[in-house]
Amino acid sequence: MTAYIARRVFAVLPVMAVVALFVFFLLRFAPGDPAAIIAGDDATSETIAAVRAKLGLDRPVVEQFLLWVWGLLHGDLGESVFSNLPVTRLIAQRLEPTAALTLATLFVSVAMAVPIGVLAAWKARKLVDRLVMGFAVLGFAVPAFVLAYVLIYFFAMQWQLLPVQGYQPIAGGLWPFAQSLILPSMALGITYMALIARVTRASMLEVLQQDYIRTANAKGLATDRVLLLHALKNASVPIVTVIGIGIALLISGVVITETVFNIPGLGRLTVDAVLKRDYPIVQGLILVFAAAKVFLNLLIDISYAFLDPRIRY
Amino acid sequence: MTALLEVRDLCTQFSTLDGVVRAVDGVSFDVARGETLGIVGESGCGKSVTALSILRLIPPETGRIASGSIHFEGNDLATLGEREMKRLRGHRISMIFQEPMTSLNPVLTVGTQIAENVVRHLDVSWKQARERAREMLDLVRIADSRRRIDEYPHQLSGGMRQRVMIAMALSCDPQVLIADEPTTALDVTIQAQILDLMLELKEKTGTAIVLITHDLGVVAETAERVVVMYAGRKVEEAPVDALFERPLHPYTRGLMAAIPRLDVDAESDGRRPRLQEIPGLVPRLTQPIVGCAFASRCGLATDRCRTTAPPVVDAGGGHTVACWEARP
Amino acid sequence: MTLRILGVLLALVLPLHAMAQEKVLRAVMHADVRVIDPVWTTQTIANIHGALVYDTLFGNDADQKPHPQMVDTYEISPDRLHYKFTLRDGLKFHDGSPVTTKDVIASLKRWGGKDGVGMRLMGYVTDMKAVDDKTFTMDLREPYGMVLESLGKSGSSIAAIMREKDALTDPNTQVKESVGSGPYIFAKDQWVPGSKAVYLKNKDYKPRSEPPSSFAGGKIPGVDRIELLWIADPQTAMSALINGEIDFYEAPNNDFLPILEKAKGVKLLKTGKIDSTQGMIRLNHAVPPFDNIKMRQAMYYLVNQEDYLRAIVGDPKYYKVCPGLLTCGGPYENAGGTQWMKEYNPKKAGQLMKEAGYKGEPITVLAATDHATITPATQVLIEAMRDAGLNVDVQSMDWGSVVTRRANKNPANQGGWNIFVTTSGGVGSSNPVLHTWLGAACDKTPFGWPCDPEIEKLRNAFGMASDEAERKKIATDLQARAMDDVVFIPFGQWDTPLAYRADRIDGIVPNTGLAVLWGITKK
Amino acid sequence: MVAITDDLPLAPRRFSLGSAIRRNPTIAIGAVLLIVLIAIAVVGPYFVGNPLKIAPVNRLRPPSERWWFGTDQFGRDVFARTIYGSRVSLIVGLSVAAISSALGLILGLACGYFRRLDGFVMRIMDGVMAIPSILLAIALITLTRPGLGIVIVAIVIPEVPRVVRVVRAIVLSIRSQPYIESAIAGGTRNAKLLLRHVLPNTLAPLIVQSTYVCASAMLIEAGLSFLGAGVPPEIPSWGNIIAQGRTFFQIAPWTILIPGAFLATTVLAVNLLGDGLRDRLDPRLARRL
Repeated sequence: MTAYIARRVFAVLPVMAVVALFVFFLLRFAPGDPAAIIAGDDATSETIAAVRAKLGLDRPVVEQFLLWVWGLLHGDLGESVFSNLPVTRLIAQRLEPTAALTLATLFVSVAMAVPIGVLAAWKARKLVDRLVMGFAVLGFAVPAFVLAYVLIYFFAMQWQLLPVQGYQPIAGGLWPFAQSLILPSMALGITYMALIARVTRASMLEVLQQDYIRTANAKGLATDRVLLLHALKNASVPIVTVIGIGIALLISGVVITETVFNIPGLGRLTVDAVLKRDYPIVQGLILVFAAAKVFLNLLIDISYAFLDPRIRY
Repeated sequence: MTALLEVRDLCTQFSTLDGVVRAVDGVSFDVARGETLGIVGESGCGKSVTALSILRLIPPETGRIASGSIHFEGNDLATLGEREMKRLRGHRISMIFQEPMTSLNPVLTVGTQIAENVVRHLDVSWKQARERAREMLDLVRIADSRRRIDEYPHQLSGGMRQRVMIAMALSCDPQVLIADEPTTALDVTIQAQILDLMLELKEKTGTAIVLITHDLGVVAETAERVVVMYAGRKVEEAPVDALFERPLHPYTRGLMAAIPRLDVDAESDGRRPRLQEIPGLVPRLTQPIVGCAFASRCGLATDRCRTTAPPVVDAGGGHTVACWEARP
Repeated sequence: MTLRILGVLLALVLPLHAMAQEKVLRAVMHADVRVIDPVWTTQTIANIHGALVYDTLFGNDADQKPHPQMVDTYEISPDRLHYKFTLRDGLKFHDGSPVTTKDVIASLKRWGGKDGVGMRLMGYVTDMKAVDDKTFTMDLREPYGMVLESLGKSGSSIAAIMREKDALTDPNTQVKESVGSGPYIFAKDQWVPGSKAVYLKNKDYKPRSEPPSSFAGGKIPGVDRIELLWIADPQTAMSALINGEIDFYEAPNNDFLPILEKAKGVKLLKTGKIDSTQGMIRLNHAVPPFDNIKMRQAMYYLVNQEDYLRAIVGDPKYYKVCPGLLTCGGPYENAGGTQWMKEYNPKKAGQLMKEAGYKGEPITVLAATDHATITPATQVLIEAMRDAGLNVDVQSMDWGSVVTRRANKNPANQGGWNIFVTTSGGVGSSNPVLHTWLGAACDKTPFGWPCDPEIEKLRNAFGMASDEAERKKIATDLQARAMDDVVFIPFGQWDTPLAYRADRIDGIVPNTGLAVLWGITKK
Repeated sequence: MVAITDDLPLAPRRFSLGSAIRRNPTIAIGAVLLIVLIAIAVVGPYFVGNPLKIAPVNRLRPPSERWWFGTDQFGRDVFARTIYGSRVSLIVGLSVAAISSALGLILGLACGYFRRLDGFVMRIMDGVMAIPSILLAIALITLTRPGLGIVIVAIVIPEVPRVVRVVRAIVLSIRSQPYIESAIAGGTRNAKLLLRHVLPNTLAPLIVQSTYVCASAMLIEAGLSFLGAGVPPEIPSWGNIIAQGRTFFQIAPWTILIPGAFLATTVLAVNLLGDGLRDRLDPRLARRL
């Protein structure tokens, strides 16, 4: 088990290295003069020169790269081109809303989607199953931002149950905090839930056809034990895998959801930085998001070892 | 001796896209206390479905017991409530399956899988159940049961897994053990060990065994009485010796001819006689079969065979057969 | 034990007690505070930030009249060449250091090196000298009538008084710290660019005793904390106001005014008589065909202001036809040159252009596709031009691209342009000197580059005029001249009221377009 | 759960459309929807008005006989815009699917076949996959000028690794099949081997995968446009219509809901088609997604 975990942890390193390289060269290999692009269309040549100097683009590529990596290893992601604040600070002060939104959505989605998927598989081809599948197929097709507006329209505007926008830090009280997350989580989580419910159902259906389920039934075990222990534990690897795959979906969704709900998180920072072409921020964000994703996927990889004894080789 | 298990006119059907499949079509037999009954037939003849029907493990989405009764300990299992059925499975009647590789849950330890059966049916603690599981592992002669009990199925060999299955099935001292092709997936040497083990345990516990197999050799070695099935119907039933000595149904005879025999002398050119195949195809079960199900493949078939189903005829000595042309 | 857990839960669920006591004004402005140096940029939002943090020597009131603010007393020599200012007692920066004339002179110099109005003033100033820590003098080359107005200006880039060490920063570089002596302290550690900027009450601030009016009078901090929140989507901001998540919304979209009017607790407020937006059609004087004055003048026959206003605003309640160049309702509104706007007649326009030598060359219009008001206005213009039989070359692009392309002076077929549409704030547009689009100083005027020495002469004269009657007369001549030259064609004026929760806040200081937040109190 | 009948030899049945639809209703529904949408995209624009025509006098009109889907804040006909938008969405979806499948196929075959290349390429693919796709796409778009082509490229790049992984896995599993091993042993040339044996086996999963890529590309395009980082705003894509209408959602919800419904329907159709094809062509894939 330890060897397995060590191997997974080591496998992360080349991935992050590739991400870092990619992020670095994205800017350097861009068509045209990156400084001119960042400075914007109406920039003067002095502004462009200033941007170039600021990003170190006037130095040899190797030197730039080494400096950049050196900074990276010291937690220095450079400075915003526009607000002149360190990128690490800008990211740090926006971490909480994004982390809260993503994790809340993750937990709620999993907690709801897995039982739904199990139920659908158990009642395969019955009404419940058809409803769940219908939801799953639709949830996969409805764009998050359209759903978000529909939710705002009803829950916030018509019924005035929940806030229209914004984020309340958890330090300001649990209820306001939760309230501010309900609608964004719903909008963000729907695709994710659809995905997990779908895979749970498919995986459970396959497992329920297995001989060992028949064995379990032949032992007269209670239905919940058959479903939740014998079947679900076997079905868990694909489910957990898709939970991992879906994290990318969540992170992409966060960018849109935060924009709609005006949540001051990393997603909105991304959009702002992109629209202003504040490249150091974009670079930093890509690294942070990729690292978050890789880390969560690592946790998932490690969880396999606990779910399926055959993987602990 | 009164029958422990009485199956009467059992009909089990499946709905498929092609129509209703009559997988078991009017089968009746008895199992006596402590007896070993063999059910033989080709794959698809309905013998496994019969077994699953007894435990009501037919997938409810597609299959159902259409008619007939299964009497066991004063209940009709064909209509018994699901709660009562659950209490009965693994306790009064248990079952082992063909594939020991896949019949054990890969993510649970064998100890858990045995113990959960005990906990479910007997009023014992998990700790006691675990101890019982270990005893059962010893009983099925798995060495080092203390270690094995915490292992996962993938750490065991095929033969050991089937032993675990048997230990699991017998852990609550059932009245009937249904074994569906218990040895088919195993090496020949292991097969013999497993069969010996089953017979030995039967002697010890007095459990009746319903042994389902396509292998007449296995039946000959283990069963006391044999039911031969074809296309969902019982075509012949007899004590094992009577059947092998004097098979009455053309199908049974065909089956026997298909067994390679070492006791027949090689022919002059040094080759043994070609195994005889039964020509033709099993009829589709989606349409009601008119007349004898075997008629289309039977060399002896007459017009009567094709129009009227043959009645079950008693040939004496517990030997019955369903054939117009059988000559007792 | 259970009780303790309950207690913890309760503390978590209820907002913290301390926070409940603090009075917080949550305001959504028209933009996000991204730059904290109001001198470095002309952005209005930076100026709103600046007005909270920094104080100014003078403050213009809601009628655009200057009143002393940081200045206690001042003297003007009879020849109007020498000014002497004495600061009030007790002025202190947020870091506790006193405000001295050294800080003031350095700040004015920096401001005068960057801001347009400041540069104009410094053009007249020959010297500024500190007499002592509280008194300084300003000497002028020749009399200039706008000295105090300039120092008290409230539009872009106020004459913010900073610490000397900040003020010595090159005006083309942003200051790093935003430390002023104004009524609110900028909490830089709580600043989240792109989301919010936080200002804390300056407890040491000594407001003047006069009643507040725009930037003049007492700046009395009304709440403990001001949060300028940034909500990019106008609808979200509107909903947040209706839902009570914010207290103050500076720039609601015109389409939402009816909804806001109906919403409970919400009030719309026009902050001043001339608080409005002016529409402008800008012709490029530098390249053919509008280098020909006859061509430009013919364009007047293509503008019926009602058409534009109906397309942009819809409800006549919120708009006003205004045929002059200076804001209608403002102090210098006049009839000079407005005869040009009397007739809408595309046929005649076409005819006049033909006479002026137009032979159907393509006329390039930069058409923004994404702007709430400019886009529909441009479309109305294009329709009218097509009616007149002109060969219209419509270049569709987003507003950002229009802003870029309009700087191009080449002929239209070489990346340049002939016409674009833009808007201007009613407050700035009410004063001929502050209204930069009214200038005609060739390359020194904004895009379109009108070139007429007579107009510039009149603007200077306006600046130097000593009394109001003279100014009014000059304004009339100036407008007539500018309309003859067609520096731009006005297409009307519409309201831009702000919206706020009348059930929660009070005391919005009457002002002139630039939001004044310090007087607001929370109920 | 029809294992019991599987081992019954069945007489071959004649193909009939009716039973095909009954067996695979998802393919049928998906295909019909998609055909209708493609028809709308191809033919529709010739029958509707000018989607760019601005008529400020008619702004924010609700759906009516004259404007079936109402008008937006510039008085543009939402019906015409939505119909044009279907073109943009389908162009993006189909071209991303085609390009990323082609690239993914080439890289996947190369990786699965030439083991030396495998490690290198797969590390890059892992890196690219670690970056969430919308993020990667907007990062790419920031560095260039907006345009439909750029949007397609920016969506293709993050999608390629997904295709590569599928293809590579299949190639690896086919490679270990005895008949390929014997072909290699028999000295069959690489190219021939790839074309003859490996390629045909990858097609079915590739087609299935490309439907998912297509659906996700359309959603990403709409998301990018919604964020203002997609196709230029003057092109009426569904994402742009929604982005421009979102300010007016409360007073003119049709500007969001109608293109949103079209987008959802298209994605639904492609997904249904994909699900159906997967069930039919490649049951093994059923467990992944």
